[in-house]
This record gives sequence, structure tokens and C-alpha cells, in this order.
Amino acid sequence: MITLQHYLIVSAALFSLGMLGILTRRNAVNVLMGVELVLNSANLNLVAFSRFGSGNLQGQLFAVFVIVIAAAEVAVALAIVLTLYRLRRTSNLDAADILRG
Amino acid sequence: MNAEAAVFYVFGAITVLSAAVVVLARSLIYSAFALLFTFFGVAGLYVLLGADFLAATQLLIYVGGILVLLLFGVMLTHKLYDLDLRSEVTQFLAGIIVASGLFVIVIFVAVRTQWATGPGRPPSVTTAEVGRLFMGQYLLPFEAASILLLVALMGAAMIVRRRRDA
Amino acid sequence: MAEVLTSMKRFEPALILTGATLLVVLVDATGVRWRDGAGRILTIAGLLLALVRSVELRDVSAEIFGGMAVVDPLGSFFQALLIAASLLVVLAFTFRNSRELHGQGQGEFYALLLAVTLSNVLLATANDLAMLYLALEMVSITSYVMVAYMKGDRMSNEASLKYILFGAVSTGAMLYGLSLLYGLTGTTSLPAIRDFLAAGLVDSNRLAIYAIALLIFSGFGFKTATVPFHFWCPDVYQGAPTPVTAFLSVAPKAAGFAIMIRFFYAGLAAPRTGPWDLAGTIDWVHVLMIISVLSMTVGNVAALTQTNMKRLLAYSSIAHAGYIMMGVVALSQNGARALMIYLLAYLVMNLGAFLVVTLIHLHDGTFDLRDYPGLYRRSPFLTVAMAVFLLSLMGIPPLVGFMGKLYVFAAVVERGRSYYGYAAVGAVNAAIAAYYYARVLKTMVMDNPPAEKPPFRLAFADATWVSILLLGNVLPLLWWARIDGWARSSLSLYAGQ
Amino acid sequence: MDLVFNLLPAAVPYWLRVGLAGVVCAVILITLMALGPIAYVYVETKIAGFMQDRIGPKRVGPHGLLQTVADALKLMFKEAIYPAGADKLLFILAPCLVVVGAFLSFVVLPFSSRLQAVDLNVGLFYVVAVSSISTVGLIMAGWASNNKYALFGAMRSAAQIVSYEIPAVMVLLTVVMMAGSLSLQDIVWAQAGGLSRWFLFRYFPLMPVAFVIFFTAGLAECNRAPFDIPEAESELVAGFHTEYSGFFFAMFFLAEYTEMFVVSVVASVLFLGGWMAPLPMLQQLGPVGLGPIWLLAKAWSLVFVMMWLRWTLPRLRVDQLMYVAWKVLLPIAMVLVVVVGGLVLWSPTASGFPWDRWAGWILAPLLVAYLAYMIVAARRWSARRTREMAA
Repeated sequence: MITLQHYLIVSAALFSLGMLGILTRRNAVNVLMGVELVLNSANLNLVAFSRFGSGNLQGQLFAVFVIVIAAAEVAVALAIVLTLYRLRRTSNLDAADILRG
Repeated sequence: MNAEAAVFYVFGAITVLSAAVVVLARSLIYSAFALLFTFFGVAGLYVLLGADFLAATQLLIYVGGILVLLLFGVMLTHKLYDLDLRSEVTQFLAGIIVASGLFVIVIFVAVRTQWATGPGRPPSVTTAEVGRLFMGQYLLPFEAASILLLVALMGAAMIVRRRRDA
Repeated sequence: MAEVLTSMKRFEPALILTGATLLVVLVDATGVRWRDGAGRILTIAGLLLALVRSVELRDVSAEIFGGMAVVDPLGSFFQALLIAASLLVVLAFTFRNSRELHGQGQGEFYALLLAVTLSNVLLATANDLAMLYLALEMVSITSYVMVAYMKGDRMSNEASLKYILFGAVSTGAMLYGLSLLYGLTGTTSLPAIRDFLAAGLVDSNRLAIYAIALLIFSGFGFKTATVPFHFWCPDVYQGAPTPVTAFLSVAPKAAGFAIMIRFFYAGLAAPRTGPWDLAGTIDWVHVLMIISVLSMTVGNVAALTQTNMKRLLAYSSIAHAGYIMMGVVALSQNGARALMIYLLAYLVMNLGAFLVVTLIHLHDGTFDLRDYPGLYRRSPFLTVAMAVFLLSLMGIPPLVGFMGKLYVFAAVVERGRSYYGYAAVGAVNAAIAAYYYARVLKTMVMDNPPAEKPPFRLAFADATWVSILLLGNVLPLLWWARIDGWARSSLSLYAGQ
Repeated sequence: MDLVFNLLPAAVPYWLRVGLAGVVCAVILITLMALGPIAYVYVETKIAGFMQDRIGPKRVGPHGLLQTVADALKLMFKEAIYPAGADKLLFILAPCLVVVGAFLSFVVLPFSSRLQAVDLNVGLFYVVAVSSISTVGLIMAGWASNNKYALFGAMRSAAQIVSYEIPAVMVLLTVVMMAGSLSLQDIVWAQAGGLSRWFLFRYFPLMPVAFVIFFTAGLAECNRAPFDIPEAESELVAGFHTEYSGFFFAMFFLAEYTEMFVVSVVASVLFLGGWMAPLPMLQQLGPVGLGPIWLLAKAWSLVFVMMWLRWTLPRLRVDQLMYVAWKVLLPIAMVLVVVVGGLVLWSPTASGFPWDRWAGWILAPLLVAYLAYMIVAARRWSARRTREMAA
């Protein structure tokens, strides 16, 4: 029998892996991938709670909005990364270093 | 082990393993392609949870939109033959410690907590209901999201476009 | 259908802002020669109209759009504050007086500004976790674009990259917390969550609620730029075009505090024991107190060594977030009122300081404090204005900044003996802050310039707006009773059925 | 699936019946899918020959019928060549993804009221969603080949597919609003009652435009001429599959023709009444009805139009391609969505709109007559040409 906890564990694994990616990778695109993992884990939580908990659809609708927001965010982020690349020829975060102090 | 459990373990394994590849792969491009399987696995879990509309949305937007954008980002910001896209592993140890700490805490929370119990929602058709909610209770966020998309589209185009005088 | 129409009537400011945004986009897309001027006029008109409507609607208190948002006096206060902030930015900062925005397209800027204002308003009135997250991300995403507004400028680009990555991570963590909160309570509606939590927590859920609170706070902390979620702040403030910096330092911060109050009140307070007592046995006060103290200290100490004015003001804004947080920590009606008054004061003083910095940059092309000597002789007016703004930020008596500080300290002290130490830390911090604000003044007035530069020629409009902001720091004291009364009467929140 | 399921005796345990039904359906579908392209390729070569005034394949089998079988066999047994520096894992994975993406749609295609693997509630949405898997596969192929042409082809292809997906989905919305459902089966049922009820002929000047937009976007999503920029021979050798040979090349080929077929079937379901006969009385011919035959007839005619277009129209330039998608198709599609949405609210039934009842009956014969005339004229012209050549 698959219970809520099964899904929560998968989601916890996704969340931690996403955070690991965010903390360890130095490439902007890679950090974004980590963020996507975190968002997916949260969505999985929302849907699982909607299925096993209250039974309302609020979780699912929330998840739809999260997906839409993620798309907008990635579009803007990649535009910025592309501009950075055009200006610096790299998307490595360590190269973004002129703002210091 | 019944069919549901089998399907769950298959999709769960796909999700988690490919997510691990996303995070640990040395080549950026491998991470990006592994992400495809993560999204796919999550979509499978959605189906299992009875969220058919959401699963299709996941495929459409995450795979067809976000992943393709990310792939474009990877390819446009790296020289074509730059196979060795290794990232430095400087903070790897610290990252592992923090992430596994988080993992333990979140698992502990997930298992120990008494989550809200209710009637639950046996897998059923959701599309019509989702549509009605979008046009009813969720009208405000729905419209707000459309403004957000408009602004993001405009903003992204503006950022990438070169200056008028350049 | 009828419900939607009533809701729309009650939500008119947001609708006006939406309409103005779309109009500006359309006008800009036509490509006609007068589109820049038209965009500006449309923006100002839209903001004015929205401001008027939000003040007119201040007595309504109801749920709208199926409980997705609420209108109530508190929301109306913040709507007015946020719209006024945008209006001041549009009026005082123009494409003419900002060297950084010269030659950039104007229509998109106004459209973005209107969109941020709209999202700020949505954030201040959100009443559902989905709406809260959506509005928060709307504010963030539009801000990212505004920070990157200087095309081809490396600093602007880097600032925006740091901003978006940091923002994406903290809001992602927040989302995870929100999803757990949904699981714990089985609903995404804030009043329903409060009812659930008020019914009492099972002991084994204590850990969960702590984890949830920390995760969610990462989102609020990011928006209000409090420690430990402040790392983006100096870089972004320095890299962004100064008008954007001025705007970001005021409006999203205010919106962040607005939703924080609403979240703590409508989401976590226990109605039975009194409006501001928090649910369960969660030790919020100490968590918030630590964050507040850290913000003040980190901000002020780091500001001591800054030579770039934008960075200095960035650290100062982190410190101010710490002071404002005192109002949240007090967790009382007076605390909330103090927070509101502080934000009002912060609006005029911070915008004024940034305006002077922009004008100096327009003439000398520098943000560096080391280039400021001799300004007193070249433009006594600007120097005096800067002095007033900085003294106000310091919290010197006859200015509004003092009133803000007075209210927050009073709100904290009246909570009892155990809060005295906290107030003392705040006072010490204010003293540290006085040092670096005074240093700026000393540089402007007393230091000798290495070479004589020509005197300033200030455009009439710029001088006018500096004067208006200057008066904004002084005049409110004449009508203080009314302002205090407005804040007091705005304290009521829609509490649900 | 239900059909097979019900054929099995009740004595067989439930899970076995489900399993067997699934397997049988899968086998039928896969055979159909794999054999289909062989036929299309033969037809296409013949059509190409005809249009280019030559004979086309002739040697293997009668009238060259076995030519494509031979080609397929040759491709199967050819050595798979991995280019130097290619990423072998991704190189192999890519064609698989593309094929999977193309085949997944078959799960929901309704071949008749019973012959459908699953009638998903989100059927149409699902078709759109799974088609995006192929995009990722194309990019993967382009990257893994370690070849500039391949990568450029892949990027162009992805950009093209993503761009054209937007007008296509917009137009789908009009149909969804009229049918009130995303399920393909429901959409077919909403068109029951003969020709004039087909969505193509509703709201007369509007839905034909919608159909043209959908078909154009569908062509572009299959990377078919005149939208075959990604594999433009003269510029990019062969686009993303430049480096592929042997079996993997065959897989790309298979995927392309499968996608053509899927797009045609979806277009027939959405606009041409799916498995419904043009006249209600023709519907129940024979013991089980001729649903699949009607659907395949419609779909194959559309496939034929695709081939016809390929050999008639010149290729577009990249900028023209994007121009068409964003500045021509998308605005029209958006206007369509709004107008059709308003019309559906205003007069939900077909008879509510003045031209609905007779537009189909006039337009469809005209269309058929025009096609027939074109074919006859072409044959006559070709016969005359043959005589001239002989003379």
C-alpha cells in the first residue's frame, strides 16, 4: 500500500538534491536546474497532500500556478544568463565578481 | 506488491535517480538531459496521484518549455565542442553536509508529523473541475498569472535585445 | 458572476493598475514618436487614480474573489503606501535626471513599474497561500527585469543574475514550506489555516511547524532584505539603475512587511486569546528578535566601511529592515502601527537620499563618497537636503525618521522588562548608524576637494522634487495627529467569518 | 481495448484479460505504426516521381511496391556508425526518445468509437504534451552528433517546433470550446450527424481558417516542407540526423512519418469528424461499422496533401519561418479564439449560426470536385507530356 509518506520521502529526496545542486554548482544554468528540482518537490508535496489529505483541489491548483511561475522565472533568468554570456563569455557564477565590497 | 506500488517504485526511482544525475553529473548537458527524466518521473507520480491535468501540464510546460529553454541556455552559453563542462567541486563537501542535514530533517518531519487527514481524493477525472475553479474561485490568481507571463515575456525580450544605439 | 463583479468593484486600484500596464505596453508597441511621453503620462495618471481609489475604499472590509484576497483597512493603507511609492519614483526620477537610464527604452520601464506596483498591491492583500506565492513571485520577477534594465551594462546584468538566483532559491524554499503548511492544515486559505492552528497543535507537529516557519521566512526575509537573506541586497542595489534601487529599497520591502503582518495575524494568530497572540506555543518572538538584531548589526557594521553611496544606502536599508522588524517582534497593535509609521517615514527619507545621489551622479558621474568633498560649496541646496535626509535616517528629533524610531522603540519597550535588552541593542545600533551617516555629511561639508569643480546647475523640476521630499520629512509633524490616526484606524484586519 | 477485453470469456481472470487486451492492442498499434511509414514512403516516392515528371521506384516487386521494404531492410542491417567524439549514450538515446515521443500519441487516437487504447479525459492536452518529448530528443541528437550542422539543425528545429506549437494550441482551443471537452472521443461525438456538423464547416469563414492554421502548424511541427529548414539539404546537409545511419536513421524516418500520420489523424478528429462518415446513413455499413476506414481515409488524404505540398512549395527562409509563426498565424489564431469563444457563448448549437446548416454541404462537394479536377488535369498533362517526350 502506497501511503502519503512514500510520496513525501520522494519529495524530500528531490528537495535535498535540488538544494545540493544549488549549493555546489557554480554554473548559473545548473543552479536553475537545482531550483527546478526544489519546485518539483514542492509540487509533488502539494499534489500528494491533495490526494491523501483534505481531498480538495487546492493543492493541485497551487501546483499549476507554480509551474506557470517557474516558466516565467526561467525565461527571465535565461535572458539574463545569455546577456552575461554575451558580456563575459561565461555563465560561471564565479566570474560575476565586479560587485564586491 | 500490487500494481500501484510497482508503478510508484518505478516512477519514484526514475525521479530520484535522474535528479541525482542532474546534481552530480559533471557535464552540464548530462544534467539537462537527466532533468527530462526527472520531470517525466514526477509526471508519472502525478498520474498515480490522480492529477491527470497536472501531469499533462507538467509534460507540456516543464518538458516542452522550461527544459527546452534550459537546453538552449546550455548550448548558447557554451562553445559547441566544450565537452568538459566540469564544474568545480570546491564547496562539494559543505554542500553534501547541508543537504543531507536538510534531508534528515525533512524526512523526520514527513514521517513524524500527523498531517491533516481528510476523506482523501480517490484518483478521478479532474480537468473539468480544475477548469471551473480557474474561472471561479481562482479567477484572480489566474488573471494575475497572465499579467505575470506578459511582463516576463516582455522583460525577457527586452533584456536579450541589444541596445537601440548599439 | 455577481461575486466577481462585487470583488472587482472592491479591487478597483488593482484593476486600474492592470489597465494602465496594458495601455502602456500597447502604446509602446505602436512605436509612435510620442510614445515615451504618453507612457509617462499614462503611468502617472494610472497611479494617481489607483491611489485615490485605494484611499476611498479604505473602510471596506471583506473577502474578495472567493477568498483569494481581502480588502480591509490595513490592506488599503499598504496599497496607498505602495502606490504612493511608485508615484514618487516616477515623478522624482526621470529618464532625464538619471544618467544610467539615458538612452534606454522608456515604455517598458513604465510598464514594469506599473506591474511591480500591481504585484505589490496583490501581495499586500493576498489571503491564500497560492495567491501569496504568486504575488511574491510577481514582485520578484518584475524586479529582476527592472534591475537588468541597463542593457549592455555589466554591473546591472550581474546584479540581476545574483538577484534572480538568490530569489529563486529563497522563494523555492518558501514554496516547500508552504506545501508542508498545506499538508499540515489541509487548506491554503489563511483564515482557515489560523482556525486550524488555533484549535491546538499535536505535540509531534511542533517540529514540523518550526521547519515550515523557517522555510517560509526565507521568502519573507528575501523580500524584506533581512539577515540572513540579505546577501543579494548590496550587490543588487549597487548594480541596478539608481531609480530602480530607490524603488526596490522602499516598495517591495513595504509589501514584504505587509504580507508578514497579514501572515502572522491572519495565518498564525489565535483569535481566542486576543488578536496578536500567536497560535500554539511557537516561540516566534525569539526567532524574529534574533533576525531583527542581526539585521541591524550586520547592516550597520558593514555600512561603516563603504565608500560607494549606493552600497552604503543598501547596508543602511538592511539595518532599517531590522528596526522595522521591531514592530513585528512587538506583536501588538502598537507594534503594527509603529511598523506602518516607520515605513511611511522611510519612504520619504530614503527616496530623498537616493534622489540626491542620483542628481550628483547626473553631474559628476560618480557614486563614490571620495568624490563628494566640496559639494557644499558647489550646491548648498543639495547638501542641506542630503543632510536632512540623512539626519532623518539617523532618527534625529524634528524629522519623521525620529517619529518612526520613537514608535518602534516605544512598542517594544511597552511589552515589558524582558524586551529592554532588545531595545538597548537597537539604540546602540542607531548610534553606530549615526556615525556613518555623519561621515557622509562631513565629507560633503568639511572635506577639501582635490580640485575645484564647477557649481551645480540644478534643473527646476529636480529642485522641486528634492524640496517636496525635503518638506515630506518635516511637514508631516505638523499634522501628526492625523497621520497617527490614519495608521491607528488602519489597524483592523479582515479576520474571516 | 474494451473491444478485445469483451471478446475474452469471463472465465479468464480479470488481470489476465486486462493484460491480454493491452498486449493485443499494443501489438496491433505497433504493427500499424511500423508498417504505415513503409507504405507512406512508397507513396511519397511515387508522388514525387509523378510531380517531377519521372517514374519513381519500379524495379523491386510489381510497380516497385517492395522498394521501401528493401530500403528498410537495408537500413536495418547497415552498420551503425558512431561519429568520432560523439556522446554514444545520448547518440543512441536520442532516436529512441524521438520515436517514443511520436508513438505515445497513439494511446489516445480514436480509430472508432471502440477502437481506442484509452479515452483519456485530457486526451487532446496529452497529445500536445507528449509531442514535446520529441523536441528534447531532437536537441539531444543534434548535440550528441558532435557536428555543427547537426547542432544547428537541432536548434532550428526546436525553435521552430516551439514557435508553431503556440498557434496550433490556440486553434485547438476553438475546437475544445465548441466540443466542450478535451477528450478526443467527445470531440468526435460532438461532430456526429453528417458533413455539415464537422467542425471544419462550422461558423463558416472561421473554422476553415482555424483548420488551415492547425494544418500549417502541424506541417511545421513535423519539419515537413515548406518548413524543413532544420534539415535543409542545401544549408545543413541533413540537419539533426546528419550523422545518423543504419537503424537509428531509420528510427528518425519512422518518427517523422509517424508524426505526419498523427498530425493528420488529429486534424481529422478535430475538424473532419474523426471516424464519423460524411453521411449519417453510411455510418453503420457492415457488421462493426466502418469507423477506422473513414478515419484512415481522411487522415491519408491529409498525408497526401502534405506530400503534395512538399513537392510543390519552395522552402522558407529562417526569418520568414519565424515571421509566419509569430506575426501571421499567432494573431489570427488569437482573434479566432476570442471570436469563436464569443460565438459559442452566443449560439452554442450548430443551427444557431446561419450558415452552419448548409456550408458543409456546399463546400465539401466543391472541395472534392476541385481535387478531382486537379488530379484529372495533372494526369492529362502528364500523358500529353509523355507523348511529347516520345515524339
